Amino acid sequence: MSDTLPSPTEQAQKPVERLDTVTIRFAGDSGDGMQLTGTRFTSATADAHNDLATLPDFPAEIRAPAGSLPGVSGFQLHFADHDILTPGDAPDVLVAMNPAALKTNLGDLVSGGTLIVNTDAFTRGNLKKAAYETSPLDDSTLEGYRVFQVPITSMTVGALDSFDLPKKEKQRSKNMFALGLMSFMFSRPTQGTEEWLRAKFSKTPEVAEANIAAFQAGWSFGETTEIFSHRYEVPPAKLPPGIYRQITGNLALSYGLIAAGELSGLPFFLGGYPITPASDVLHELSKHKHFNVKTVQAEDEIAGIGASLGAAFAGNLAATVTSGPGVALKTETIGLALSVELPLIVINVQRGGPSTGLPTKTEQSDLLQAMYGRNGDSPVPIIAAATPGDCFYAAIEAARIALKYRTPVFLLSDGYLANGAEPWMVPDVNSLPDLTGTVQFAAPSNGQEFMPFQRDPSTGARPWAIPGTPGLEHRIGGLEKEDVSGNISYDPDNHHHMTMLRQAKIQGIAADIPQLVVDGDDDADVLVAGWGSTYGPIRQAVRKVRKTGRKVARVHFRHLNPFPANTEEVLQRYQRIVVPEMNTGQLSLLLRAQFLVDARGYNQVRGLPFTTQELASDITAHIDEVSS
Amino acid sequence: MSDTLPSPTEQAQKPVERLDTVTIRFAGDSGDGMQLTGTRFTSATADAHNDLATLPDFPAEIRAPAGSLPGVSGFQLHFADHDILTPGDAPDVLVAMNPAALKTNLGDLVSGGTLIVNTDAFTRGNLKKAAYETSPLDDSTLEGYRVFQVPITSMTVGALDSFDLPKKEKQRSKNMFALGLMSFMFSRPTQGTEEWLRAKFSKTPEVAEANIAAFQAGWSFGETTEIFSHRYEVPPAKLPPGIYRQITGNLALSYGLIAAGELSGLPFFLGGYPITPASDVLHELSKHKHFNVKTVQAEDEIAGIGASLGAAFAGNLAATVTSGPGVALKTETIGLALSVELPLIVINVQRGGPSTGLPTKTEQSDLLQAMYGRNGDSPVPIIAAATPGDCFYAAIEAARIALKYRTPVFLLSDGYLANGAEPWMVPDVNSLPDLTGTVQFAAPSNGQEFMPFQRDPSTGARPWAIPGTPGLEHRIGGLEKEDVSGNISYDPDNHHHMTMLRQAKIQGIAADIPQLVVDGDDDADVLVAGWGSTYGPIRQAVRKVRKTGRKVARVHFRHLNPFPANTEEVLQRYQRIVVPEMNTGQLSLLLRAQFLVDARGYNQVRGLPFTTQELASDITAHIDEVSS
Amino acid sequence: MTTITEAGGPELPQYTKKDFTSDQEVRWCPGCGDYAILANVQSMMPDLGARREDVVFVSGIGCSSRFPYYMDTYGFHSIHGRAPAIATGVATANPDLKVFVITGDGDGLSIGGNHLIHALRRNANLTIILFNNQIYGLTKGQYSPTSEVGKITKSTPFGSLDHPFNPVSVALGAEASFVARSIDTERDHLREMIEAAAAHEGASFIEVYQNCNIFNDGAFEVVKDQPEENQIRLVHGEQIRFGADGEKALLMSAKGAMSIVAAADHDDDELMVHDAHREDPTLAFALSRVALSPTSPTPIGIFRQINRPVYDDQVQAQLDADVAQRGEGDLATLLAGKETWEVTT
Amino acid sequence: MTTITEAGGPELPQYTKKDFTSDQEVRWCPGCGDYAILANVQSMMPDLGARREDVVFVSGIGCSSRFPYYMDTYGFHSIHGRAPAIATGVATANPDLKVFVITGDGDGLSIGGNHLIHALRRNANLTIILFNNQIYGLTKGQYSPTSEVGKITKSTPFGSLDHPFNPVSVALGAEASFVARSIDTERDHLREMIEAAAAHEGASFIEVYQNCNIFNDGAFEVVKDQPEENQIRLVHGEQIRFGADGEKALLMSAKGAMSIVAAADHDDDELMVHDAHREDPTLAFALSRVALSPTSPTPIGIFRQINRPVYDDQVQAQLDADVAQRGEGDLATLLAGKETWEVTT
Ligand SMILES: Cc1ncc(C[n+]2csc(CCOP(=O)(O)OP(=O)(O)O)c2C)c(N)n1
Ligand SMILES: Cc1ncc(C[n+]2csc(CCOP(=O)(O)OP(=O)(O)O)c2C)c(N)n1
Ligand code: SF4
Ligand code: SF4
Ligand SMILES: [Mg+2]
Ligand SMILES: [Mg+2]
Repeated sequence: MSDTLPSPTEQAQKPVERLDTVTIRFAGDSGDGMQLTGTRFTSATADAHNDLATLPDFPAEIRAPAGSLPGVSGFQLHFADHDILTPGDAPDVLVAMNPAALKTNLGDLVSGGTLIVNTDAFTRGNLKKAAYETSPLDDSTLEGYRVFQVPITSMTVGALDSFDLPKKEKQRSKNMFALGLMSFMFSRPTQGTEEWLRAKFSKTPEVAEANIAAFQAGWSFGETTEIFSHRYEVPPAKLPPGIYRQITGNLALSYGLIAAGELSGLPFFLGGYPITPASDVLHELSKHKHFNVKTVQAEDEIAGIGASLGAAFAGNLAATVTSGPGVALKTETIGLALSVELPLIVINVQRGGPSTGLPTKTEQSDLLQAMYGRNGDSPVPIIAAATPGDCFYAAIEAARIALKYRTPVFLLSDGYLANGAEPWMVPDVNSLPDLTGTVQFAAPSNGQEFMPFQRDPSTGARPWAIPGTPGLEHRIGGLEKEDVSGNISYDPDNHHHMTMLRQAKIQGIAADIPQLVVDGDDDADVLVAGWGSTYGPIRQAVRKVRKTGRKVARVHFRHLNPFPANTEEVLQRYQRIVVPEMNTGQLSLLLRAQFLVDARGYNQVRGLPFTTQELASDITAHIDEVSS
Repeated sequence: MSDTLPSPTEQAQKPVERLDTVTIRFAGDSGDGMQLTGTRFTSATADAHNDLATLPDFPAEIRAPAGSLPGVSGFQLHFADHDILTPGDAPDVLVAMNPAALKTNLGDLVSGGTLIVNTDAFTRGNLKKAAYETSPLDDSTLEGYRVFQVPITSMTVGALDSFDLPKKEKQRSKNMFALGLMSFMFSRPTQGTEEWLRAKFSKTPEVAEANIAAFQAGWSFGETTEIFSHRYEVPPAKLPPGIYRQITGNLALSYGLIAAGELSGLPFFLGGYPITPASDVLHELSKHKHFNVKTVQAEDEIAGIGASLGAAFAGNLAATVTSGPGVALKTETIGLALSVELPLIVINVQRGGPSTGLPTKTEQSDLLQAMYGRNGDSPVPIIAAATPGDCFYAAIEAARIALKYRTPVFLLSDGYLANGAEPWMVPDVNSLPDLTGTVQFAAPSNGQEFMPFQRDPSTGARPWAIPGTPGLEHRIGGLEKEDVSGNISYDPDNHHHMTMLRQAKIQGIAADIPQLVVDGDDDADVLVAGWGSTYGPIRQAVRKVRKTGRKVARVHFRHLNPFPANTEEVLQRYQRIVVPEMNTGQLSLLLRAQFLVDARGYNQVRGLPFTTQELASDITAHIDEVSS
Repeated sequence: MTTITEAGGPELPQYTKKDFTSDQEVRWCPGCGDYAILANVQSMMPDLGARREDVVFVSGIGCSSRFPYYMDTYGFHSIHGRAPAIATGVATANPDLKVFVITGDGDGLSIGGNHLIHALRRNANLTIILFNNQIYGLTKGQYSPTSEVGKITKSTPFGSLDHPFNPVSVALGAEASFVARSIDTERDHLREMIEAAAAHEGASFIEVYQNCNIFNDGAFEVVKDQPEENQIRLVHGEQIRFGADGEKALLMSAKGAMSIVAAADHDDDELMVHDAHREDPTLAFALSRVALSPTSPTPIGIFRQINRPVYDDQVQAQLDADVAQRGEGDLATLLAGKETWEVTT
Repeated sequence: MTTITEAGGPELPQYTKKDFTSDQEVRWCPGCGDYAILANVQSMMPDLGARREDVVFVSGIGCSSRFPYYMDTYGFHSIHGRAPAIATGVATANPDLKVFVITGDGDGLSIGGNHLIHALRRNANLTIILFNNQIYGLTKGQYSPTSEVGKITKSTPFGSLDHPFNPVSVALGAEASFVARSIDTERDHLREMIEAAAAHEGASFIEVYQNCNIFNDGAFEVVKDQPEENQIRLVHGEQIRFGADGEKALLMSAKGAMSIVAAADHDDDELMVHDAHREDPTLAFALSRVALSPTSPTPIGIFRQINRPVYDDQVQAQLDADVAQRGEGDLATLLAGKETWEVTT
């Protein structure tokens, strides 16, 4: 490490330009550590108190062949001095660690955007793997961008001269060099990164120091070389006052489940089986045993939900977590759960489908599976989270409904929410809902025979009588049950009656959930209706449309079944309903069927969040069409 | 056997009354052989060339406790001298073999109807099991019916005096006595029954002869005793000319699959797992190996469809057969099949749901599961059979679409069709569609690289290149595929494109299926739209309504996805659409969503076919409401 | 029932069989072997050493799986093949419960085979009783994974082709810590097996030969009708002898196979002494191969019974240890995490 | 490839490894054990004795299950755990094909355990290769049913609790007719095993120890790094000896357990001679228990190889016999059935 480079923590000397918002994307080989780099840059950005949103994007393979196009891994971060809603349509800054990364990402860079390329990686072999005939560094490919050609790998190795590490190991620190350079460029605080590196490599301090050195070298390179004429600063965002932290959707969801256990006073049980992008919920929950949380990694998805249903029978707050292909396997057991009327949270972190589809990409195409994917008339409530941090509250709401109505509940998240990060105001624990009132295990009432299907008249819920309770011994099962007694019944009228009771119970929840709130221009003609993770992009697009002076209203559904009580009334107010979805029109279908409104879909099934620009244009076109 | 009784085959002497239609129900203990009795009476009725429809109704247990209420098994037969459409709303004649059967069935008997009771079974023990405090034979319970009290058991034993069989064995023939008595009463031919008994008990001729003797005794009893003043005759029905046989839905469906194999020139493969009421299709197909039919009873439903998909990959016409809970387990593999675009017929013989539900009862509540029960946007064609005999044609149509479009296809039947029988005009084999044109395995085209996802421009189908074909070695799988090449692709635009291509392929089938044909009064205001096994009851109800002078139109959907091309146009013609379904409104939902028509449901979820009288009243009410 | 202690002491009520008999009418065919097993279990229950409210019966689907309805305990008649998974959840959520699984040869070895073998290796505290009638009863007679080759059934009119499982071998291959076999009609033996299985800590597995008199009558008649000749009773620590006068015995060959020999032809110490407690399951496995199907002398009794940590207890122990180490979780601390910042107005 | 006969004769083309290498980029982590297995299979293919177009690879989901993409044969990358079922359909539909199943310890023993054991007992003509890396690779490192107890993984930060399967024991308990074990890096041995498995008529099962250098590096190093000390090679008909100078041998105790002994301490005829062809699987089972996990001397090679009727062939034979007996089915006759009547105008 050369002594002549100033420490990054010293005040850097270049002129500083203020920006209100920046989108930056790190792209490189799966082996280049781009996810780590992006995540760390995100943390530094949180330290800088910007608002932010991230979009990790990586291949389904653990590590595809080095340098290949399918092997490219990317991490996009949007940060700003105001509240933002999406990870950004297109990067303003692209860091491309190799030719394949350049090839697959350049098209997204805004015109005139900033491009940093690692020239060391532009070898003949790598160019070939990226299907470049000639080097894009030498031809006109990069015209129209602000290009910084940096020999990142060799500079990293150079900076680590004094370290007694194999060259390969030194080269691996090149992502920290890039991180240092970007940290300089956007005036990110550095102390956190250094601490983080020390903690991460606490077992190999040499490696920790090497990475810190690479990081500092990157910073210093930015600071000292001529090619970077100035640096940028994005002032802290003016978020509502409170204590903030950074959170991803899977983490928030896990915390929501733990919180629901605490709030209901019940032990929490998760039966799961790993599947992308849901596994992290299983991982996270298994860390928190001291919250009275039990996790079972079962032999498959069916056993996972089976164990959860067994735990629910035994009196736990139980959940199972999976993604679409896993839900496909759980539907028979969900049917059993709704037939025996026990509380159960079924979490689907959606990914690209059909079939195995695109395991690491986002999509919201499992709504109708949640709604109708079972044999028989088998209604279940459905709740969807809107943002990473909202996964926390959505989980608590799912638990509330499951417990109160003794029913399986679908909780929908997706790959974008799961892995995307945002600043999150840490909730005041005392402000969270008390769920103990929803539990009330049945207790023997002297002399009277226990009736396992005698419903609570206000909720339609049946008693939850758990093993271990003397006098309430009873049997449940998936055959049709006689009303009240719960005995097996093949009686035609009873079956009709029970079918209608099950339906009415779920429909009745509409009275117990918040009404739709319209974000909007009262006199708009067009209502944009969304659900799930499109919350950010839709809000952003609507903002854009409003900036053009047009009027537009917006609602976002957290409850998909039943719909809030005022849904019909809200929909009737507008001449046109536009429903943007990352599927071929699933909420559209439900709205059309239930309310006979001519909902128009905006359907992009690209495995990525919407770009707000395109969505804004679509909304604009609708507004213009209706008003003309 | 006494010599003094005249042979049943002699001309009976009692006066004969002509009837145009009769509904008769045999009801007794599960161990009393009521299904056998009913089935045989049905065959004799077919021999008499009546039109007919049957409704077997039995408990889910093999043999519930003798004499108990849940143990009652019934078989209803409606036959007439004209074409009929349903097994009859209510029996005109009830044969009750014990008190439990009387208790559970008496309410259905038309007032003034004929009741035959086996008085021998009205013991104190049996009365108690049926929860009769006093014997209904002694109190006013049976007032208002024409009651014939017959000591069937003891007369049977008496008639078998000369046989060297244990008393228990003799008693078991009491159902044949009842059959003989009913055969006399309704002038059924007897020769077939006798031949059938000889064939059935060919290994124990003594038992065969005993049963024949019991049968003859029953006949003679009717002929000679005073209590039956006359007998009835229902003349042959004037059905369209042709060769007829009796058929049940499961048998017709099995034959349709065998025929599809023959018509397409492909070996047929069934991967299945037993489940009520679908098992008989597996049973039937496994008898016909000489039709190049292979059946595999797999370890579960997933393996069953897995084996079928493997067989489809290998070039067989492949199907899997199950009921709702089995479909629940197959949805992941159906998703794979549609992702790899291979032909596969998925048969759901629907039963009461949700969960295990009512295994032996009928329902049509799995339509939305067929439509949406998979992760991701995953369209599949859906075809439903309308009558037992129609299962044959529906199976061929399912095969045609699966083969031509290389797609899994849902074929929906239900418990009523499966076990219900009707006369069926034996098709002329030469008139059946030639399916060889839909097959066309891919062949290597010299020099050109094989593109497994290069679609046929007219159908959107991809090539079917089967193992064993030199030069076409290729790989398929459930990850998203690049258009044309079929290589794994995570490209966002490609995924959107492929999603839309998959959808367009299925939508495109609309141009290749028959348009809806309206049965109806051109100037009616109300259209009744049905699907599946409600065909008969709806047609009958519509007939009833027309008899009141009201106008009403009717359509019946065989294709549920996509809908026929003229569906919208047809629906728009009417002021009101009424959709009767044995579910809570599944076709209604699809019609409402797709065509924004305010479809009104008539929803009875009783595990039984509609009674036409109630349905007719509902339709009438709609007509009167609209016209007022 | 009568309670033998005053007002709610911790002692067990003195139950009778009737206390474990529910009010539901039993809906099996007259003559079905299931009746005998039910009566046996009901009459064993008072001696189980558990409170009735702590007993849970979980089953799948099949004639056999109707069992829970007839027990006046907690019961869950679930879906086809999934009982071991559901029961694992019950036991893991509350390790104080006494959880039984009732399954059939179709339910437990066909659709549910995977859950069964995983339950056995995982070793949660479950007593699994598999009613093996070598047929699918409830669906009216198709062959099952334990049916003999060549079986003519509704689904195999030309004879079945698949080689059957030997349930005891399957369980041993799946690391089961307790494996036994008994017969519906052998009242005392069956009771002894169920008692031992219920007392075993961890997952126990009993195969019970059960006659389906409607669809597979007499499948076990060789073993039932000539008990002395055809039932090889395994008793831990005792020589394995059978025949009217105990004149036959088992001998292990050099390569592990068992052979039936005349006891008189061999020295006493050559003859096999049963050892169910061996860590190594090979002996138990060898015994399971003496009869591939019960049409010749067939071992019944406990094949294997070893101690192994119990899954549900260990899950609880990890939880307790974590509480002991970190204290009960504090939600506010968890939510705040390590890195927060404050935004002020 | 070059064809060694003129224009389309029935003789086999003379393939090279390249003929079996597809144009798809291999997407495993650098250093993954899967590469060696792939190379081995590709180079073995020309000697398989089958036409390339008759070869089908079916897999489930997992790193290992990407295998078919890299083979220039017919291939089906199916869904998690279901490959044995799908492959059974392929083989039964067309018994002339050579069908391979590629699976992992998660794919084949966790979610797919039931299909695996049923495929083995059913004995369709499948060559099943299970890549056992004792971890879930593709989902980034959770414990699997073959992971040792106490394993710290993402899903078990406090250590796993379930007792693992021994895949060879599972297969033997499931009546497998061919069971072998090999190691990714043991090129010749692995090739020999795969060749033998592919030549076996019926379902063959090979467990291959495969290093996942990202999530479970070194799981097999004991066995790999000291092959002489820790690989007990099983060769049919030969004494089981290992150690640098073959100085160690196996001995079967009175109750069937295997023990490792110094060969010098025993008479030659006391020492175990391997016999893979025994009808009785007990010896093979005993050998599978020598090492419960590969952290001590571990047998590799063919544990069991017996002849048993092949399912897909028998399905075809029943069909052919029916045609021979009844003639090819006539549709018109079938549809008319036995009882018809005519309605005339
Ligand atoms: C998912 C599903 N598949 C199939 C069935 C139909 N089914 C019910 S019980 C059964 C087999 C029962 O056999 P077994 O477990 O041996 O029980 P037994 O009736 O012989 O006691 C089958 C196939 C079902 N209920 N659910
Ligand atoms: C139905 C379903 N459940 C879960 C997954 C996620 N998943 C993919 S591979 C895998 C485990 C793979 O482990 P293994 O079979 O050992 O293969 P390896 O990656 O170790 O080679 C899992 C759980 C899936 N794709 N589908
Ligand atoms: S069918 Fe067989 S197993 Fe089922 S209840 Fe009847 S006798 Fe028992
Ligand atoms: S994660 Fe492990 S098993 Fe998967 S490719 Fe990488 S090294 Fe191989
Ligand atoms: Mg059975
Ligand atoms: Mg693995």
